[in-house]
Order: sequence, then C-alpha cells, then structure tokens
Amino acid sequence: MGSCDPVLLGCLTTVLLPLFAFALIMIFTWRRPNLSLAISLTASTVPLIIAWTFFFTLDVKTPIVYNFNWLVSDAVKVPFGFLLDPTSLIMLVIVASISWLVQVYSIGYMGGDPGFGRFYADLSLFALAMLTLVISSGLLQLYIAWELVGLASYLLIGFWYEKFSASEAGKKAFVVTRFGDIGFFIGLVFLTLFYGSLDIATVNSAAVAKSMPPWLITTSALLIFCGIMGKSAQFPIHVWLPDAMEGPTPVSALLHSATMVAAGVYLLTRIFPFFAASATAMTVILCISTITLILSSTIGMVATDIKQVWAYSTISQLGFMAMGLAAAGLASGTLFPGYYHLTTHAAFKALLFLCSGVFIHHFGTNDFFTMATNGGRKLLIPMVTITIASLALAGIFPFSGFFSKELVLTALAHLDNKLWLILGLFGAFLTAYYSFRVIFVMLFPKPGAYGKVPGHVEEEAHGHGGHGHGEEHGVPWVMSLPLLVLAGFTLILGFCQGYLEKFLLGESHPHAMNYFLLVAAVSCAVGGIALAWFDWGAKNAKCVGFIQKFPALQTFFIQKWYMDHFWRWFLNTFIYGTFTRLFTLNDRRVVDGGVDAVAFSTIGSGRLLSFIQTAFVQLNLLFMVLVLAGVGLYLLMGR
Amino acid sequence: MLVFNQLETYLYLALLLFAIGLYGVLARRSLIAILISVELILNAASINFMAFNRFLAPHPAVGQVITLFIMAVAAAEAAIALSIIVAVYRKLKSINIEHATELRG
Amino acid sequence: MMNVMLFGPELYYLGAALVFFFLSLRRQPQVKGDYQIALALAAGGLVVTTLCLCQHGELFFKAYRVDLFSQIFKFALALGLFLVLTISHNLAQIEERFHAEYYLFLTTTTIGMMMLVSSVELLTIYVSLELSSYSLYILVPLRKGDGIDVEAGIKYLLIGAVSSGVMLFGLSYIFGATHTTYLSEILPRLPQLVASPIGLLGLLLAMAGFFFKLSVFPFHFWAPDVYQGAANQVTTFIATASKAAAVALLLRLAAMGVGYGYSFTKALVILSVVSMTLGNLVAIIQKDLKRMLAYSSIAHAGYVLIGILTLQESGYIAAVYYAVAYLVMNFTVFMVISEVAKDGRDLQISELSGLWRRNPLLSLSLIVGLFALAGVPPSIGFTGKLLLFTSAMNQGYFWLVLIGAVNGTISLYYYLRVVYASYFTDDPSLPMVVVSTPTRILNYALIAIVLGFGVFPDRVVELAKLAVKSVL
Amino acid sequence: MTEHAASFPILTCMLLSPVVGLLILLFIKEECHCCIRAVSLVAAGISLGLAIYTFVAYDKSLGGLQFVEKYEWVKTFGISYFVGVEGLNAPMLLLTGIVIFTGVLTMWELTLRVKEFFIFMLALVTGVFGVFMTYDMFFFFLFYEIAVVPMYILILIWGSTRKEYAAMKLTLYLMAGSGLIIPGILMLYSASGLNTFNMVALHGVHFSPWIQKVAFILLFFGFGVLAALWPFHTWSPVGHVAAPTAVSMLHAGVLMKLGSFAILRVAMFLCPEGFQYWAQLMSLLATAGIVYGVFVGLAQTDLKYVIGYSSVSHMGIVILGLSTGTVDGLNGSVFQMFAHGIMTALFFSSVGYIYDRTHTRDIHQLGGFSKIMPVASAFFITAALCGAGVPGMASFWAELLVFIASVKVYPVQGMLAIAALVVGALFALRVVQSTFFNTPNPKFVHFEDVSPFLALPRMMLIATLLFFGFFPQTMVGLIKSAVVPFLQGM
Repeated sequence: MGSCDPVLLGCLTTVLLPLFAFALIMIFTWRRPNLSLAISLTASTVPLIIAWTFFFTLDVKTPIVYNFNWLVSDAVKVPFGFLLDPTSLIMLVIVASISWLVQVYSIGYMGGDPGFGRFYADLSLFALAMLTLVISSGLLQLYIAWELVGLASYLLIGFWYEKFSASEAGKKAFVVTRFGDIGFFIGLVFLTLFYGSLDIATVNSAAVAKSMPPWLITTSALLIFCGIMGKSAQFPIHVWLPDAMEGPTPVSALLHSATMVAAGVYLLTRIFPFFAASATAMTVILCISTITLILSSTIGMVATDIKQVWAYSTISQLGFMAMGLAAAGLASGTLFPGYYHLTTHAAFKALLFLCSGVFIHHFGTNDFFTMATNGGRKLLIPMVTITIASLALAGIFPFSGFFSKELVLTALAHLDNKLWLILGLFGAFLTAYYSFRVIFVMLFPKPGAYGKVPGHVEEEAHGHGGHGHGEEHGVPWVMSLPLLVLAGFTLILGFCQGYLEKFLLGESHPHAMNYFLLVAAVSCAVGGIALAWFDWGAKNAKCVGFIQKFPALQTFFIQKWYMDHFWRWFLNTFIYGTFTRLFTLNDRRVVDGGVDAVAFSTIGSGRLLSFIQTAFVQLNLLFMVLVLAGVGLYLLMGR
Repeated sequence: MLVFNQLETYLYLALLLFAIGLYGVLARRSLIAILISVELILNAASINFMAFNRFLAPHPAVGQVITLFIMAVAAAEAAIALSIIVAVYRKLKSINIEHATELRG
Repeated sequence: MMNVMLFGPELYYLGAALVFFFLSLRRQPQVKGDYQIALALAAGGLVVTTLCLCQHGELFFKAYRVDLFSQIFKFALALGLFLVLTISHNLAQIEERFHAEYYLFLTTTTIGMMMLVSSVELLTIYVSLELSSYSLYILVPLRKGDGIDVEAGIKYLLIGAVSSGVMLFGLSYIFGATHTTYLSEILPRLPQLVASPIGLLGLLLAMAGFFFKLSVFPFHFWAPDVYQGAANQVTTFIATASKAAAVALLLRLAAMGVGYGYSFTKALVILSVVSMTLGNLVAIIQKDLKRMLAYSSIAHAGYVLIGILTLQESGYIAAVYYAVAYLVMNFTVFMVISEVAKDGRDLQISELSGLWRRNPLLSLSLIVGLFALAGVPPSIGFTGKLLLFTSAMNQGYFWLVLIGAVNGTISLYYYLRVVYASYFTDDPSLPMVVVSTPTRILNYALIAIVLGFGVFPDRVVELAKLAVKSVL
Repeated sequence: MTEHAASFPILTCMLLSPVVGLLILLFIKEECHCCIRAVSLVAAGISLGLAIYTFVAYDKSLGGLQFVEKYEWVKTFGISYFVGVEGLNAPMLLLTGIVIFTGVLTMWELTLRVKEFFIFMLALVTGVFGVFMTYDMFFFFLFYEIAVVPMYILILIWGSTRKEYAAMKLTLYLMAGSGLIIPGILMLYSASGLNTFNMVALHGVHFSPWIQKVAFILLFFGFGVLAALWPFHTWSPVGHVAAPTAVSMLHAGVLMKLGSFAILRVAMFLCPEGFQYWAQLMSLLATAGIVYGVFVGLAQTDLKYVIGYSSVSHMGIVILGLSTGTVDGLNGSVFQMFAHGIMTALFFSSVGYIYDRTHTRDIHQLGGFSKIMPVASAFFITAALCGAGVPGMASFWAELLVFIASVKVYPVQGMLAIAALVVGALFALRVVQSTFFNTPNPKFVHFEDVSPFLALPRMMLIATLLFFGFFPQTMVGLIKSAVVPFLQGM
C-alpha cells in the first residue's frame, strides 16, 4: 500500500479531514461558533479542490482501486478502500461542491443560532459519510457510510430538537430508512454468503452473475432495492422525506434533495450491471419508481409549504431517475440518462431549496402564498435564480433539466410497453405545473385571493427557531453567492452532456433525435406551465388549482394519498398494539409471574411442612416410629 | 423340648415387651408412665441380650455384662428423667405431657 | 504410662469435671472465678488433645480405639468446648448457683463424646452415647424461664430415651445375629447381616440412636424445640460439638463396614434428601433465629449424610471436612447470637435489625457465618459442600447432587433474610452492642478461619485424608 | 492448547490488586472518603493497567494460553490454581478493567456507607476477574459465585426502586442457576475419571454423548440465567433498575458476560457434541430474546428498564452468535460481549448521572436534557446510537459478524434478529427523543452539566467504543486467534 501515492493521499484526506473536523468540533470547539466554522470550512474546501482536480486530471479509463483490510474474520472480510472511476468521480464532485456551497450559505442562514457549532459538526459528519459512500470500493463499506449518512440526516433533521415536530421527524427519517436498510443488509448478507466478496467489481462482473442462480440475484437485487427505496424515498416508504423538511433549509438542500437522497439512485448506478442482470427486479423497480413519480407530483400540486413542494418534487424526480435507470436496464441501455438527470437535478434542486431558504429566512414562514403577499419578488437574486431553477425542473430549453429529462424519456421510449413513456410524460407535465404554480404565485401575488387555497393559513411567523429577520437588509452575499454559482451550473450543465457521457461511458453515441418525443416532452412542459399560468399567474386567475374541480381527488392529494395515516395505523396496530402489548403482558404475567409463583409456592410448602412439627411430643414420636417402620418395610421388600 | 428352653420364646417375649413399652410411650399422657414405658423398652433389650447370650453366644459373660450395664444406665436415666420431671412440675404445675405444648411449628 | 497418654484427654476432662464438681459444692458461688477456671481448664484441654493428637493404640480389650481419626475429633470437641466457654462469660439465663454445674455437665458430655468417637464396641458406644446425652438432658432445663426450657428438656429426654432404647433393642438383635459386640467383627459380616431380616431390623433400629444425635429426619423432632428452649450457650454446644461427635460415630460405622447393600444405601439417600429438603423448607418460615438454625442443622445433617453414604474414602474426607467446617461456621453464628442477646433471650430475626450500626464487626461475622452455612464462596462451607457433592457425583448420585444444589438455593433465601434484617433494616430503639477485646479477636479469628480454609482447604483436606485412612 | 508460563505472575497481580485494596479499605476510617476512593481507584487502576498490558502483549502469532500460572491446590480432589490468557478472555479482562475503573470514578460522589460499598464492589470485581482468567472448574465456579453474591448487598443498601424484591429475586435466580451448574460441572468431573478440575485436561476427554447432552443443557441454562437468556431474563431489568449506577454498570456490563462467557468456556468447550445437539434450541431462545427484548423495551417508560431490556436483546445476539458455532459467529459474539459491556456501562453511567440529579427516570417527566446538560445527553445519545447499531461503534461490527454467521447457519432466526434491529432503533430513538429532545421540563433546568472530572470516565468508555469501532481488527484478530483452534478442538 503505497501511502506516498498522491491519489491515495487525496482520497484519505477527502475522507479523514471531515472526520477530524467533526471530532474536533464535537469535543472541543462546539461552544465557539467562529472556530468551528473555520475548521469545518477548511475540512470541506480541501475535499472540494481534491475532487475537482481528480475530475479533471485523473485518467480513470481503468478504475483506480485501493483496498486495505479493515476487518478479516472467517467468511466475513471487510476491506476499507477507494474506487475511483467515472461514476464515483462525478458524484464525488457533486457532493463536494454542493456541500461546500451549502456550508458557505449556512454562514448566513444559521448565523446566530445557538447550535451553530453543532450544526457544522453535523455537516462535517455528513460530508465524511457521503464522501466515503461515494468512493467506497466495497458494498459493505458503502453500507456503513450509508448508515452514517442516515445518522447525520437524523441529527440534522432534528437539529432544532426543542421542536417536537423536528425531533419526531428526525426519528421518523431514521427509523423509516432503517426499515429499508434491513432489506439492504439482508441482501448484502446473501451476497457475502454466495458471492464471497462484496467488492463492487466482483458484484458487477457479468461472469460471476452468470454463475449464480437467477433467483438469488433477483432476491438480493430486490432486497438491496429496499435500502434504495428507503434512502431515495420511493413509494411506499417515502413518507419520511416531506417531514424531513423540518430541518434547516440548507440541510434540506444538501441532504434531502441534492446528495443524500440521491445516494439511493447512486447505488443503483453503482451496481447497475448487477441489477441489470435480473429483469424481474428491474420491472419491479420501474413500477415502484413510476408510482412514486405520479404520487409525489400530484401531492406537490396541492402543497402550500414551499419546502413541501420541493420535497415532493424531489421524490418525483428521484422516481424519474430510477425509472430512467430501470428502463435502461430492461432495454439494455446505458446508465447515463438516469445518472445525468441525477447530476442536473442535484444542481437545480439544491438551487431551488437554497432560494426558498432565502425567502424563508427573510419572511420567517414556509408558506409561499404568505411570502408572495409580503412581497417575495422584491428579493431580486433569489427570485431570478428560483425561476431559472424552476425552468430547469420543468424541463425547458436551454436549461439542464431539459436535456436530462429528454434522455430519460428516450430511455423510456425504448421500452416495448409505451405506458411507461406516457406516465413519464404525465409526470413531466405535473412537474411543470406545480413548479410554476409556485413561481407564478411568487411573481404575481394576488393578496386576499389565497383565502380559499386549502392548507394555506393566514396567521404567520412560526418560522424555525425564531429566525424572522427584518425586511430591510437585503440578502447577505454568503447566501447569494451559492445561488449564483448553482444557477450557473444549471445553465451550463445542459451543454456538458456530451462531455459527461464521454467521461462516463468512455464513448458518446450520438443520439438519434426522436422528434416526436421531443415535441411531446416540450408540449407537456409548456402545457403544464400554461395551466399554471391560467390557474395562478394570469390577471384574472381564480387562484385555485384545476384540481379543485375534483374535490375527492384534491382531498386525496392533500392527505398525501393517506400514506402517513397508513403507516401510523400500521405502527399503532402491529408494533405497539400487538407485539409490544402482548410481549409486555407475557413478560409481566407469564414469565415473571411464573417465577414469583415458584418462589411463593416454595415458601407455602415450608409452611405446610412445618405442621409435622406438632407441639405434642408423642405425635412426633409416633411419626418417627411410623417412618422407621416404613423404612423397615421398604428394606425387607427391597432385599 | 420345653417351651421355656428355646430362644424364640424369649425373643417373642422381648418383642412383646418392646411393643408394650412403645405403646406406653406413645399412648400414656403422664410423664411418669412414659418413663416406665421407656424402662420397659430397655428391659426388652436386656432380655434379648440375655437370651442370645444364653442360647448362642460363644462367650457366656458378654450378655450378662451388657445387661448389668443397661441396668446401671437405666437407673441413671431414671434419676435424670425424674429430676427433669420434677422441674417440669415446678414450672408447669403438672406432669401431663399435654401441658408441655408451647413449642411448635 | 503409655495407656495414660492414650486415654489422656478423657482423663484430663475427668479431672476437670471433678474440679467443677467440687466448685459446685460451695455455698456461695464466685461466678467470675469459676468462669476463669473453666476457661483455663478448657484451654488446657485443647493443649492436651493437641499433644495426644498422634497417639494410636487400643484400650480395654480392644473396645476402645485411639487413632488419628478419633484424636482429631477429640481435638475438635475440645475446641468446641473451649469456644462455647469463651462465649459463656455472661450466662444471664442460668442462675449463678448453677454455673459450676453448667461447666461440670459440659465437661462430662464432652467426655462422653470423646469416648464416643473412639469406641468400637457396641456396649462402649451405648454407654458413651448415653453419657453424652444425659449431661445434655440436664443442661437444657438449667435455663431460667417460663416453662419452654423444661418443655424442651422433657421433649429432648423423651425422644432421646426412646431412640436410645430402640437403638439398644436393635443392638441386641445385632448381637444375636453376629454373636459379638465388636464392630471390627460385626461390620465385616454386614452382608449376611443385611441379608437376614433380624440383622436388618437390628441395623435399622440401631441407626435410630446414631441419627438421633445428628438430628437426621425422622429423628429430628427434638432439634427445633431444644435449640429454642435451651440457653444460647447450651444450644451452641449442641449445635456444634455434639454434631461433630455424631458424624464421627457414623463415619466409623460406615468406614469399617464393607458395603451395606443397595437398598440400605438407597434408604439412606432418601433420608438425607428428605432431611435437607424438610429442614430448608421449614426454616424459611421461622421467626426465631435459633429455631431457624435448628432446621438448618437438620438440612446440614442431610448434607453430611451425603458424604457418609458414598461409602468412599473421598466421601468420608468430605464428611470430616464438612463436620469441622460446620462446627466452626455454626459457632460463628451462635457466637453472634449470644453476643447480641446479652440477656440470653431468644433472638427473633427482626431483633438483629441495624446490627451493622450497633456493631459492624459482629454483623460482618454474622454475614460470613451465614454465607458459609449457605455455601457461598469463598468460605469453608462452600468448599465443604462442593467436596461432598463431588464425592457423591463420583458415585453417580446425580439426582442427589441436583437436589442438594437446589436446596442450597432455598437455604440461601432464609439466610439472606437474616442478612437483610441485620444489614438493611434499622431500628433506632435497639441499643449498641459492645464486645470485649477477646471476643473481638475471636471474631477476627473465626472470619479468618472461615474464609481462609475456604480458599486454602488443602491442609484440612490432607489431615482429614490421613484421619480417614487411619480408620479404614 | 499450548501453554506458555508467565515470567511474572501478572494475572495473579491483576486478581489480587482488588483484594489488597479491599483489605486496605477494611482498616480505613469510614469517615475519610477521599482515601477510600483513592485506594479503590488505585486498586482498579492497577488491574486495568495489567489488563491492558495483557491485551496488548498477548502474542497472537504464538497463540494458545499465555501468562499461565499453575499450582496444585487440593491434590486429593485434583483442584489446581490455573490461570491464563487467550484470545477469548483477554477482551473480557480488558472490559472488566475498564468498567470497574470507570465505575469507581462514576461513584465518586457517593456519600452513603462509602467504605462498605467499595469493599463489596472490589470483592465483586475480584470474582469477575477470576472467572475470566481461570481454567480450573472449581475456581471458575468459586469466582463465579463470588461475583454474583455481593450484588445482593450492593443492590440492597445502595439501590433504589423495589430494591428488596429485586435483590432477593436476582440473588435467588442466579443461585438457582448455580444449582444447575454444580451438577453439570461435577458430572463432567466424575465422568472424566481423571480426578481433575482442570478444564484444558478435561477438554481432552471425550465424554459419552449422553453425558455431554445432559451436562451441556444443565450448564447452558445455569449460566444462561446470568446471561439473561430468554425466558430466564426477568431478573435482569428489575435488578438493573434497582441497582446503583456503578453496580448496574458492572452488572449489565460485566456480570451478564460471565454467563455467556461461561457458556462458551465451559459448556461448549467441554461438551462439543452436547452443543451440536442443543445448538438449534440455543439459537431459538436467543432469537426469542432478541425480538422479545426490543418489543418489550418499546413499552417501558423507565430509562433503566429500557436499557435492561435492550441488554436482554443484545445478550440474545451474543448467544445467537455462540449458537452458530462458526468462526464468524464466535468472533462476533465475543466482540459483542465486549462492545455491549462498554456500551451498557456508558448507558448506565449517563442515566445514573441524570438520576442522581433529578431522582426520576420516567421518560415522560424528563425532556429537553440536550439543552440542560448537553454533555451528559451526548453521552447517552452516543450509547443509544451504539445500541441502535450505528456504524463507527464497536457493537456494529460485532452484530455484523453475528448476523452474517447466523443467517448462514439459521436463516430464519438470523433474519428475524436482523429485522429486530429496526425496532431496536425505534426504541433507542424513542427514549432519546422523549428524554433529551423537546422542551425542557422547568423542574430540571437549574441542574448543571457533567463536570469535566465526572465526564472523564464516560469519555473513556466512548473512546473505547470508537477505537474498536474504527479498528475492529485489533479485537477480532485477537479473538480469532483463539476461536479457530477452539472450533477445531470441537
């Protein structure tokens, strides 16, 4: 292990710096905001530089792999290592950049918060975990990082722990994702037992896959997908992500839109060949992701909390990526479409959140109708950037979203069954609608007209941890800088498609432009926007969603398809209601009661026996003689 | 063969005596009576010893010696028993065993 | 001259008894003086028995056997007497004019037991058994009190007399069946003896007398009443020394015997199981401390029986070890009792409350003693019990061991109740307990012995081994 | 098993340093608390140092028993004083050292009957050390009971909730356990016919299958009681709740390990065939314990009850690992013994700190402690996360190994156990949330946070957890060096 190797050194620094930062802040400097900030920023700047240098300088035609023994038991061997290949490098860059931007942004956003130091410690923890996850060489290491990411998310969501909803949301996020991870873990155990090694190269190798029985591959693929469902908030265990918005907005931007939740999709791309080996698994994935897409977009249409809107849009976009990958897997396509959408999405979704963060920070509310009425559009930079981001999200040329969506739809189009494509298009339409619903409300506020918007409440300033800043001072540069940078990305990323594809797949095949598809996609997007305009933007807009026409549907969507209710019911009925109650009763009554019963019966028998010792000596003598006689008889018999 | 010139007779006699003594010990309520019954048991033993000695002991003296010893010991026992009975009478104002029923359980 | 040395201990104590006899004749007693004399004589007795430890030979036409075994037990008895006397400095419950007689009878019963441990002939056994018993019969009602003392005395006497009578009757049959009274000649013929109904009956009836001393079920009925009724010191002596003597006697019978046959041993197993179970279960519900200990002594008789009925050298060794251990640890507890109950009253368990405050040292000894009785390491009692179980298991008595072990758990319950009372409840009304310096030293010594020989049992075991060898 | 005699009686010193401390304490005045604390700390420190030394100095490549000391004790009954260290007990010794040392520090503020407390505590620790290091069944059992019995007094004097009941229950329960152990041990002793208690020698004997089955089940249940084996676990939550902080630490941290360790060291070591025969049952009971523990823990409102049931569940993991009888499984479960020991110690020490201030452990009354005492709550949360099996902590690796092994051998039980993890996480977080998050209870806001000195022991524990979480090989390699020959011996 040549530790003098600069690349290795780079990897180690990337991983270890945030760790040290976390430790330092947590142990020593958590009471000292500025010092903590300095430590944490350094610990995120260096990885940023390293990541970009790797991205541009490193030649990863043949993946660079480092492996050290971390744990060597008998059948279980856990290597600790790094795998640098195009896939991981792109993700590395994304993660490093966005976490750096978010850290910068948080200087302004979290300024003056009592837990400032802790916040940065947690961010460093997240950085450590996420970077390890991205460049880990084995699945077990990835799983470990995966869990750590979950931990960081738990801590960050529940950052304002005095707020019950926040701590509750944190718990929910951790437990729900853990629920998925159980499947992931069992899948890994299967692979360990059958494949012997969890090295990503091994798992991906077609030769090994050939040698394995298909049922095994399908099962473990599906099990692993459970983990992905948890992390990437796929139906039916997506419920944690909207609640996760309780966390500070930078956290939502970093973890719950751009990077962490994308980790699931990343894993999907990471071992794409493995998944592709099982058509069944891929079909299941396709179904689930499609359901997710539709479900979350519909809910997004009726949300009034700006972060909720973006959260659901995140879910839907993740579903969209998964669809792209699954479709590619089924139609023997490449993983590029999905992955490319992940990349672009990371940029514009982070941007969306950061912008909303500015508004929230400014107006002390999450309700974008209120923001609009309080004159949200006066904040120039955020307003512009959020519009750009929404355009990208809606998939309008020339913004990055357009290209990536195009690719994903193409991939879908390759499937024989066109239903998927139609659903995808429908999703795109909805996406455009709800994103521009927000934009138009913000741009052309109609105060007083929002009274009958379901879910929107007039009273104000619950905010988060009492961050209602005065209207006067504008947006601090630390907050606007990241916006501009991300906006820049959103603009240029679209044109890097060829370069990225070349980088990723080695060669870029020229796409035969499918004009019908192009038209369809664009019309969907534009149609969505237009509808949004008529509903919310236009002078005489009624300011009620078209969905108002179908009240049943509307309530259904507002109740988030009753998924939360379902899970709550499930938890109460089975976990608390049945097992816990039964087991506890059993413990008190049967097990413990039994033990006590034995003890008491012993004492009772003592009391009983004590009657032999009567006060009449002659009775005792009689007893004595009788026993003697009995023994005598026994002996004579036994002789 | 004369009936009083064979072992069994004496053994049965002793057994009878023993049984009587035992019965007395278990049945009589007066301490004195119980004491007497105990003496009967001892005597039964002595008769056994004598009988065995008379009929089939290699050394003719042993049984007699034992019997003498038993007599002496019995005498001592009687003395002690009586003294204790007197003490009982002093404290309980009775020599009926049924009145000595404090200790139980 | 040699013979004198052989009979040394007995002679010495005979002399001592004479001294006490004369002391008891005086008009007005000097309590202190008598006590000092008694203590001095007992200490001397210790020396004498130690000197005579290595004697061996036979006396009185082979009716009386002096060997390491008997000498060790004589030493143990002398030790027991001495220890009992050390806690007799306040005989509150015995009228002052009877103190001398108290010493006298203690000495005579000691003589009786000493003769018992080395007598190998039926008549000798009988006589020495009676000698030891009669003195005890008298000692019990010596106590002042409201009647339970004489009641205990009379019950003791009756049960004792009956069982000795029964034993004698049994002995007569044995004599009839074997035409001899020498154990050395009887025991080799055991197989025929057990074969013939009359011999079997004799053996059985004879057992009554031996088990009576050890208070094995069903001859245990005297124990609770006597323990409660007698004065604390007397109870102590009964609970320690006389038990050791009984064990010695049984060991002799067992060791010289050649196989008692399956069913007979089976019967013994049953008896031992019943006594330990009965003793432990009934002890749980006792309120009077001495009565509780009486039941525990019944249980312990069952344990010792385990060692004896293995009929193996290792079993005998364990039994010897356990007898001595039982003497020491039981004495530790009784010492605490008689120290706490200065006025010699019967101690209720609840009256121990707050002992850790009233006298930490005593409470410590109490805990050590009780845990030793319960067989908790690192104590002499634990080691002894484990050795017993080991030897039993070697003979394949699996169930016996299992039951014994479970019984250990049960017994722990009531010992812990005492520990609880003395350590964790507190009753401010109860006065402090002051102990004299000698007693304090005695405490330390006892704790040291109980713990020390529990962890380093080798010496005692080796000694016991030699002793047993000398009998075999 | 190869034996390498010790140049210097290091294990004896480790064993005797608490004894000596205890003897010194006997002659110190009750009043001068400082000397008492100091003496016991030094005593604990010495044994900790020696434990660390043995842990580090043990030569894996050499393997076998090292630092062996062997003296004839009772020839007649074949008892010998025989102590040694191998990969299996080195971690346990280290664990004991750490826990007792931190335990003494944790009880620094104790004022009630200080002298007796430390005396009994040191006595207990002596027993624990003895059990872990001895290879003679007699001494094994002797030390085993020495370790168990002082609990009664410790709980009864310094305990809190329902202590009489708890103490009596605990003691009788464990003693009933030893009631099964004695016949088991003696069976092997007598069946071997070697007239020796030396386990290594007995290991050479091949007992008849019948003997092995009976002896194994006796020993398994006897020791299982102490390992809180389901359904013999009910003493443990009650006991934890009643016991004072340091005692809970020692008890859950070390004593319960005695049980599982003994199952490994005596039952499995001496009766391999018996183990083969009963393994299925073992795994079933273990799984039952794992699942059961988490679910019942979910319903508890008393902090210590929650921890108690989590211990039940975690000990189930240990037993499950043992029941697999594979290298991974054994590595995992020995590692889990260590990790869980440290973790629970951390749990109880933080709970103890809070309880000493607030005098309540009801999670509904507590709340918002992250604001009131951030450091203390940080400790607890760390422990809770460790309990939830978060990577980076030692216990994660242990559970990983156990689960993989168990899925391999007993797929159903293994998956059930893994599934229980999620509930485990749920209840750990539930406690953390309702105790440390949300708005502080105004009653408690004035309490000050852990002082640096009192934080020290907790820090040590966390450091241990993290160290072995990041460098598991240091532990697993050591354990493996013993496990492999162990299993070959079977």
